[in-house]
Amino acid sequence: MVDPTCGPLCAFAGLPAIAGSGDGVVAKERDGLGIARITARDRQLAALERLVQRRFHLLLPKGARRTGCGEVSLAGVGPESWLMTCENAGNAFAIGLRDSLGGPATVVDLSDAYVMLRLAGAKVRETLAKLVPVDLHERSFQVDDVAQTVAEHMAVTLWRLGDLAGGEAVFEISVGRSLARSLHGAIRESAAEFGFVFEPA
Amino acid sequence: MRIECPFCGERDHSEFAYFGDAACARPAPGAADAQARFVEAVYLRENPAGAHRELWYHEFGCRSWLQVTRDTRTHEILEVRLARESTAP
Amino acid sequence: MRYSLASLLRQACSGHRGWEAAWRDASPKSAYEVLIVGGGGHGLAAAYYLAKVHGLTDVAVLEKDCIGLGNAGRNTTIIRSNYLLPANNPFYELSMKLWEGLEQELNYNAMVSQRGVLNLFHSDAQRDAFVRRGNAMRLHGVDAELLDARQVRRMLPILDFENARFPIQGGLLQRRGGTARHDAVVWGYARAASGLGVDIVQRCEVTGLLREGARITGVRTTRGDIRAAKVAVSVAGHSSRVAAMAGLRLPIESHVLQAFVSEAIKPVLPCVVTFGAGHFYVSQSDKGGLVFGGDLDGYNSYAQRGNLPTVEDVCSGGMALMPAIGRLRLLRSWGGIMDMSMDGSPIIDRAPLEGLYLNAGWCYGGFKATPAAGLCLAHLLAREESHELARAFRLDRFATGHLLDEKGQGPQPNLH
Amino acid sequence: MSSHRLSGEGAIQRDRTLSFTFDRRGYTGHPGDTLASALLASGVRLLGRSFKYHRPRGLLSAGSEEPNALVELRAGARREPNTRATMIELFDGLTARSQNRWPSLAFDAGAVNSLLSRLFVAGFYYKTFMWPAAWWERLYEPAIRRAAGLGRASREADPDTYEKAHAFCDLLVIGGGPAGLAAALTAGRAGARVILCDEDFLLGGRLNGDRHQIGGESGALWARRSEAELRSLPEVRLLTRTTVFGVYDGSTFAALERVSDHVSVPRPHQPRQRLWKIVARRAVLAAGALEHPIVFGGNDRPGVMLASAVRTYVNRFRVAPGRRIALFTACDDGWKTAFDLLEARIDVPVIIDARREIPPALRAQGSRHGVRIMTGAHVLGTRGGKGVEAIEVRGEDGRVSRVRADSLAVAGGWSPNTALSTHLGGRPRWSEAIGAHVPGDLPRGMTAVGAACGELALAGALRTGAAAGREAAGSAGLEAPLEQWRTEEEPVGFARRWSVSGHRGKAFVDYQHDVTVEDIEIAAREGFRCAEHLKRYTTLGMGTDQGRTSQLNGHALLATLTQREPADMGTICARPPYTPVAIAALAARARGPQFKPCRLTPSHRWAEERGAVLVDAGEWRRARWFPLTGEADWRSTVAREVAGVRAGVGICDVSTLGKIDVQGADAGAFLDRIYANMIATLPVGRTRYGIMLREDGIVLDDGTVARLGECHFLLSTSTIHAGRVMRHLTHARQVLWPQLDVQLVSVTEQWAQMAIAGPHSRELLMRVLGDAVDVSGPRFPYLACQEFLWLGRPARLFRISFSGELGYELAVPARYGESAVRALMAAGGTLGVVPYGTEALGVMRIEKGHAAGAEINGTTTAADLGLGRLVSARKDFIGRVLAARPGLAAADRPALIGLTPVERSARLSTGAHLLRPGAPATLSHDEGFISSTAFSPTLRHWVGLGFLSRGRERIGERMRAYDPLRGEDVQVEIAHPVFYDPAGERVRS
Ligand SMILES: Cc1cc2nc3c(=O)[nH]c(=O)nc-3n(C[C@H](O)[C@H](O)[C@H](O)COP(=O)(O)OP(=O)(O)OC[C@H]3O[C@@H](n4cnc5c(N)ncnc54)[C@H](O)[C@@H]3O)c2cc1C
Ligand SMILES: NC(=O)c1ccc[n+]([C@@H]2O[C@H](COP(=O)([O-])OP(=O)(O)OC[C@H]3O[C@@H](n4cnc5c(N)ncnc54)[C@H](O)[C@@H]3O)[C@@H](O)[C@H]2O)c1
Ligand SMILES: Cc1cc2nc3c(=O)[nH]c(=O)nc-3n(C[C@H](O)[C@H](O)[C@H](O)COP(=O)(O)O)c2cc1C
Ligand SMILES: [Zn+2]
Repeated sequence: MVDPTCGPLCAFAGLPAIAGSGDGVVAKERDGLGIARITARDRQLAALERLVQRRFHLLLPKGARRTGCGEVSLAGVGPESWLMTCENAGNAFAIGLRDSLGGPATVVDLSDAYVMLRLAGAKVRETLAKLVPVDLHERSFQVDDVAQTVAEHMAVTLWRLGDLAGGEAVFEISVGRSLARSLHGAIRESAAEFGFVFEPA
Repeated sequence: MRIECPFCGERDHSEFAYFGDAACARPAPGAADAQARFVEAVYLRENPAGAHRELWYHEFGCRSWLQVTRDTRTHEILEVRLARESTAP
Repeated sequence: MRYSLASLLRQACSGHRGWEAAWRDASPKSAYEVLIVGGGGHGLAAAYYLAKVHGLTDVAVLEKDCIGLGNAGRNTTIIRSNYLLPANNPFYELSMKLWEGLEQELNYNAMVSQRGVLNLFHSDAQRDAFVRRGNAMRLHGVDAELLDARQVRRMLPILDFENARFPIQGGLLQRRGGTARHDAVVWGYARAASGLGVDIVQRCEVTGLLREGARITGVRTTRGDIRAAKVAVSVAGHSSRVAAMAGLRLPIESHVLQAFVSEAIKPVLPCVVTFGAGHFYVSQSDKGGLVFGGDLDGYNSYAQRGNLPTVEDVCSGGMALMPAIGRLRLLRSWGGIMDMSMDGSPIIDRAPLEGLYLNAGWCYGGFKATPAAGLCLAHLLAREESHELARAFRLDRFATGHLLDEKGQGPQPNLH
Repeated sequence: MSSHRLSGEGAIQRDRTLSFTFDRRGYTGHPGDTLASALLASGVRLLGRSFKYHRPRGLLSAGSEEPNALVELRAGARREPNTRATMIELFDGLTARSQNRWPSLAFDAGAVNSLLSRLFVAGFYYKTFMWPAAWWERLYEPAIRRAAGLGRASREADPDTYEKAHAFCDLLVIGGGPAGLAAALTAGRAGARVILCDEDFLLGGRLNGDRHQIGGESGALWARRSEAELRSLPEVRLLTRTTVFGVYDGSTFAALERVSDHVSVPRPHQPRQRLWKIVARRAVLAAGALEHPIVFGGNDRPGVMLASAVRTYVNRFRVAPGRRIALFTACDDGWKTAFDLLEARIDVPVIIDARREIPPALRAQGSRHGVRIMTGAHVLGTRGGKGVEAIEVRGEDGRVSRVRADSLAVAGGWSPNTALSTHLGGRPRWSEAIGAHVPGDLPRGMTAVGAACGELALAGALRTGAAAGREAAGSAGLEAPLEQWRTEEEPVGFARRWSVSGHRGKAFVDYQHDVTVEDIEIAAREGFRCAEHLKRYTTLGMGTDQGRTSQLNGHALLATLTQREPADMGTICARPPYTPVAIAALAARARGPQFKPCRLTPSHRWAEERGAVLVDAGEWRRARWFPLTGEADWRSTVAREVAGVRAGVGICDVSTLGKIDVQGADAGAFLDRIYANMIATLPVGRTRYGIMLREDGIVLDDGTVARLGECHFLLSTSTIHAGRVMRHLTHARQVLWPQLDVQLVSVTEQWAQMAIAGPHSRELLMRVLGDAVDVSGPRFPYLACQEFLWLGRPARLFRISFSGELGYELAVPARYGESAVRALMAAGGTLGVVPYGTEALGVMRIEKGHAAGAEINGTTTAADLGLGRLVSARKDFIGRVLAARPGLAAADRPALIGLTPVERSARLSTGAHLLRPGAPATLSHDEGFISSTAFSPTLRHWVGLGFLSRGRERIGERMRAYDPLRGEDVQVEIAHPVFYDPAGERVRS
């Protein structure tokens, strides 16, 4: 019998790993993340805030910002709503969160709902500028800023991580799993003139 | 047109879905003349040339419903609030 | 002066010095029997039929600007009668019949061109909906044909049959559909109406309605008050504004629709085509430009211009359908303000105030209705009862639930 | 071929030679040339034929306002009609052809039209071609269409790629002439984020065409140095070859960058063009001014050229447009042309100034060169074949003389380039000071500077530019010192002179559309007296140049004819695009397969591997059926799949259905308001079918509601309506009832969901799920649902069925969807498991009489669909009140019915209408229609669903299914819509 857990299966499997020449943009698949959406229940925001701080030593970010501590990060994606991620935790993350935050918040597992790419390289901003209608200038879109927006008709979530040692900016972009191939294509073709390298998980 | 979403910041209106007049509140369903009031709320429109309070849904952003006041002659946006926070008319 | 090749030749010999004004640029009298507010195609056609069919010539058409610069002067000129609903189909077919004899009737070449209107489909569900519609047309004696992909290809090899995201499966063709030269329709009706004694008053904006109790007795305008026994409002896009002068709210929102024309090229497109998998429809004007359009911009507006996302959306629809037009250039884009009614169908009816009549809610489809709307509005004004083919276009249908929703989108005008 | 290339410095690189062809003949030019300048340098000045009369035409201008010199550039799939020779940057191997002529440019048969020009006046076709009516489509119109049009579009798909890019800045500078450069330098030096666009490939504007001095160096050099400095500023982006073509709301600008148009084929991965969408806090309109010609007889003959263009060809391209060039001017600026020509040792036989009085300095300078000067004089006409050979001049004394010249430079005066100031509805204002329109109300945040705002002289351009740059920096919170540059004084006097009375021969106002003075006279006579009517009646200003060089003249003429002032005429509103833009550039990547994104199901790869035939369902791509080798056609495949399910077990990926997670203390109460049926009473662990209405009482969607916990529900929606339902719910949640404790999250993408249907489905699930969940009948009855862990991962099982068989839907996290299908297939091998696609799904749902998209079509009520019993009378919900309107509650509305063919072998066709047998086939006898049909492999005949007036009362009646479109006419019997297992025993087994 085939093992139904033989996955996790890469949503990007089989897609071209390079386009153009060079490495103006390097995209790395982020896999194994536990992703949960937590939404404060009616009038429970303060309680949720306290709980998150106690459990994760994190302040719930206000607005479209992101914060992280260790393996865990929290990104504001709507009024009183956050995406929480945890490295290498998979679906278990949300299950655990439901136990810890389930009182003041609704916790929904979205680990499989999104695929995520980490984008770096000298031309990452030029490439993203072809895709998202958001000002990515370093002063306008700062480290840990979050934007939910649209790229070629696809709803995407974008955030900026800390710069690399050399000062190069790093972004992560996620999209609904069913659109993995379309997003990969859009980034690949936009980056091709600078050289695109893709590293699957 | 750029709409300043209270949560996401200023975005092009193509990220939003439009829903029309925000002044058309849902009438009390139990009233004796409920049907006439629903007909008014669902179908009749002020359709002003000038400031218009209207609903936009930030579909490609934070999925908030916004109440936007906009001049229909110039498309100038005068005010934006989260619909859930605006005092119901 | 009658227009003909002979009169043209005569004038050519005398340096074209003998041409007269096509219509009288009248100054308003203080009172008329009937006032028509709005000098678009509909208002002028109504005035013409009032005079011609009902012998009523004490009529003025009041236009705030110059005639024909509203939607009549900015639409994509498609005429067709391929409607589904039994309330719509016979009405638009009446219009089509009137188009077919219009030039001779008006002695004005409106360049009515029955080059065919082809609606493409890209899925079985779409095909089924078209078949239902086409059969409804045939039941009313209207021509309709179902084409498969091969037949479409033979007709329009320029479409994308190789590489499309949503491949073309076929189309519903109405051969009698086509286009007409929009400005000429306005001028033709104006000339004919004026010739029968109707006053065409330009630069005369209606700014208020004169009222005695629940009765409308005339209008206030930028050129003074004008009294009338009957006032008909035919101001496409601005119906709510004039209705507001009478304290009425209508089941209408005003929305922008953009239209586009490319640089002129030699003929590539023999008929009108609509893309079924995106927002794009196109025909080629006799001057050579591709005239095309797509979806509404989608928000209430009186600005008569649109925004970039719609431009991009329409052009991508165009490229998806006809990738060979890629290197053709867009020459001009513009917008028009239309009455979008709550069910997508029009209103030709008495208003709740005596003496006030409405011809409104034509959405983006009223050009093709111009002759029939004029005829039916004239009928209502002259006979005090709806024309038999316009009976369903009532104002109270929203209250009674007798909606005329061709597309099934419900009370959200930007989806019709 | 004699070279007209002058010696001396310009902006061309003489050390390199580029070869190109025009009308198949070979020529050469240099980098820095345009096609126009290179042809002119080779002595070619016949470049095209006019629209209507096929008149020979040459260059009028040196810029994007060119009305005449339109050519077909490149060939094959890259053929590009109507391209302005003045805007084509020369590249090696360029090929161009003239257009709208036959058989050749020099001998164009179409020129016979000229003979009939007395007939082809404004409006001629409105007055003719009416008899006989049928001849219009057959004869007249095809002839008119063939004659009209300019170039020929390619018939092949455009092979190049295009892209879009977004940009944001503190200041957008539109135009890189002195005014624009001054603005950019001032703001840029202060650290502002500046984008400067110029449609030219060379920055500097008039500085390249004229001989100016700025701060002691030549204007052209100053432009080069400014450019270099701007390039060094990190926050400044210079976009040359980039036309700002549209101004939109919210300070959004559209610009087109011609990335690769100056090479023969774009490099790999380089787009041909890039559409920039720029959001700018401030914008500076520094688009300069346009010179307009003067209307006189034969003013379209090749050799008649704008005076500023003549200077540009001489100074920038070092080309002599002629050997003997006369000047006809009405302004000081025109004199520069004569002086520059003389400087370049080109003969200037005469300077004709329409003004009686001219500044003494000009006269003195002219005399110094010994040029003949005629003041108060006018050009009446030109003589020659396909080029000017002489001009006819009427002197101040009224005497007409003839001057030999091969070219004539015309300087009618300058009009600010206001186009972009009006895109948002502003209207230009007439300025007596410059005899032209200047920008009126500008879009918020936009300032006009330099010649674009009527500051015609260089000093003013630099000053206004710098001031605007400073203001823009200030608005970004930056301090900018006001730059000052030293320049010479520049005389800018002018006289109002648009056309010449008593002209000889045809006098053209709009060159491209062949609109003549006579046409405007006819229009005036016939009452087309407002600018818009004039335009529409004569087509003045409707060409590819949008009347850039003709509108002012045309309006002034009409004003004169109707005893008005040009100021009273208003203007035609300029609309986007500023210059024509390739349609492909506006679509960019959104074409072909990438027209819309494509959503793939979790089992996509597996389905492809199995050879599934795919189908588009909205954005989704789903498996339609899974053919086996040897199957005759798709119908037999589908029949096998259906039979497989009905007799054994089948698997179908139904992940595309929308899934919405609803939680919160008020979730039940909320859903009671959303659904027409009761939800709050649903027990935990149970699922219920539900319908939701729009507020107008029409059914919006149907689906299932599963109660996973006291405060936790999971809704499913139809694939097509998933987005609309989510919008509907969030609207209800945030706008209608914000006070409820409800949280909504779309989980469509999170879960892969497989339908497992058929009598053996339970057995299959037991094999696969083992003891993760107890699926035995009593423990897991019909409509049960449960969350559980399967091999340590979350999973959900629902006992629901669309097929009418014992059935389940199993949900696993999406990434395991594929492996779950493989596991099910492997485990079901001995059960004969079949994968089935959407087509079999559709057949089975029709057999079961389930309404789907064709029935829930936005016009049907719950009662129409036979679902009236679901609608609760015990509560309020969206749509309840309006559903009670008489029109929606009427008894004679069409109701859902089933149909079978009376002749069992007959097929039913969707879209057929239902008529009583014997009734005439007219609309008034139309009683309904067929919405869905399928061949039922189970019943072995066709079955259909449809709507029939009072249908439920008419079961057993016979009707005609009339489908004239497909030539079918079948007797049908009205049946109950549930054809298969009406008692529903199988789902409960
Ligand atoms: C871009 C676009 C494309 C379209 N394409 C098509 C198509 O292909 N086929 C089709 O059938 N239909 C089409 N339409 C719709 C069609 O143009 C309109 O439905 C129809 O023209 C409306 O009737 P009308 O001609 O009388 O309107 P208009 O020409 O708009 O006439 C109304 C007149 O009323 C005047 N007015 C307004 N207020 C006042 C006042 N207070 N006082 C005096 N006068 C006033 C206006 O100035 C205007 O001239 C399109 C519309 C647009 C905008
Ligand atoms: N003496 C006179 O009567 C007179 C009259 C007119 C102009 N001038 C001269 O003209 C100059 C005025 O300077 P200026 O900077 O205002 O104008 P300019 O004409 O020098 O520069 C305008 C620039 O804008 C560009 N442009 C125009 N529209 C554009 C668009 N939509 N997108 C991108 N680029 C666009 C053009 O390519 C050009 O380079 C001075 O040199 C002045 O001497 C003199
Ligand atoms: C069918 C049709 C064809 C048109 N063709 C042209 C054209 O060839 N050239 C042009 O400049 N404008 C063309 N237009 C657009 C008009 O110039 C004008 O933009 C439109 O009528 C709206 O007016 P406005 O832009 O002044 O508001 C066309 C319009 C229509 C409706
Ligand atoms: Zn938002």
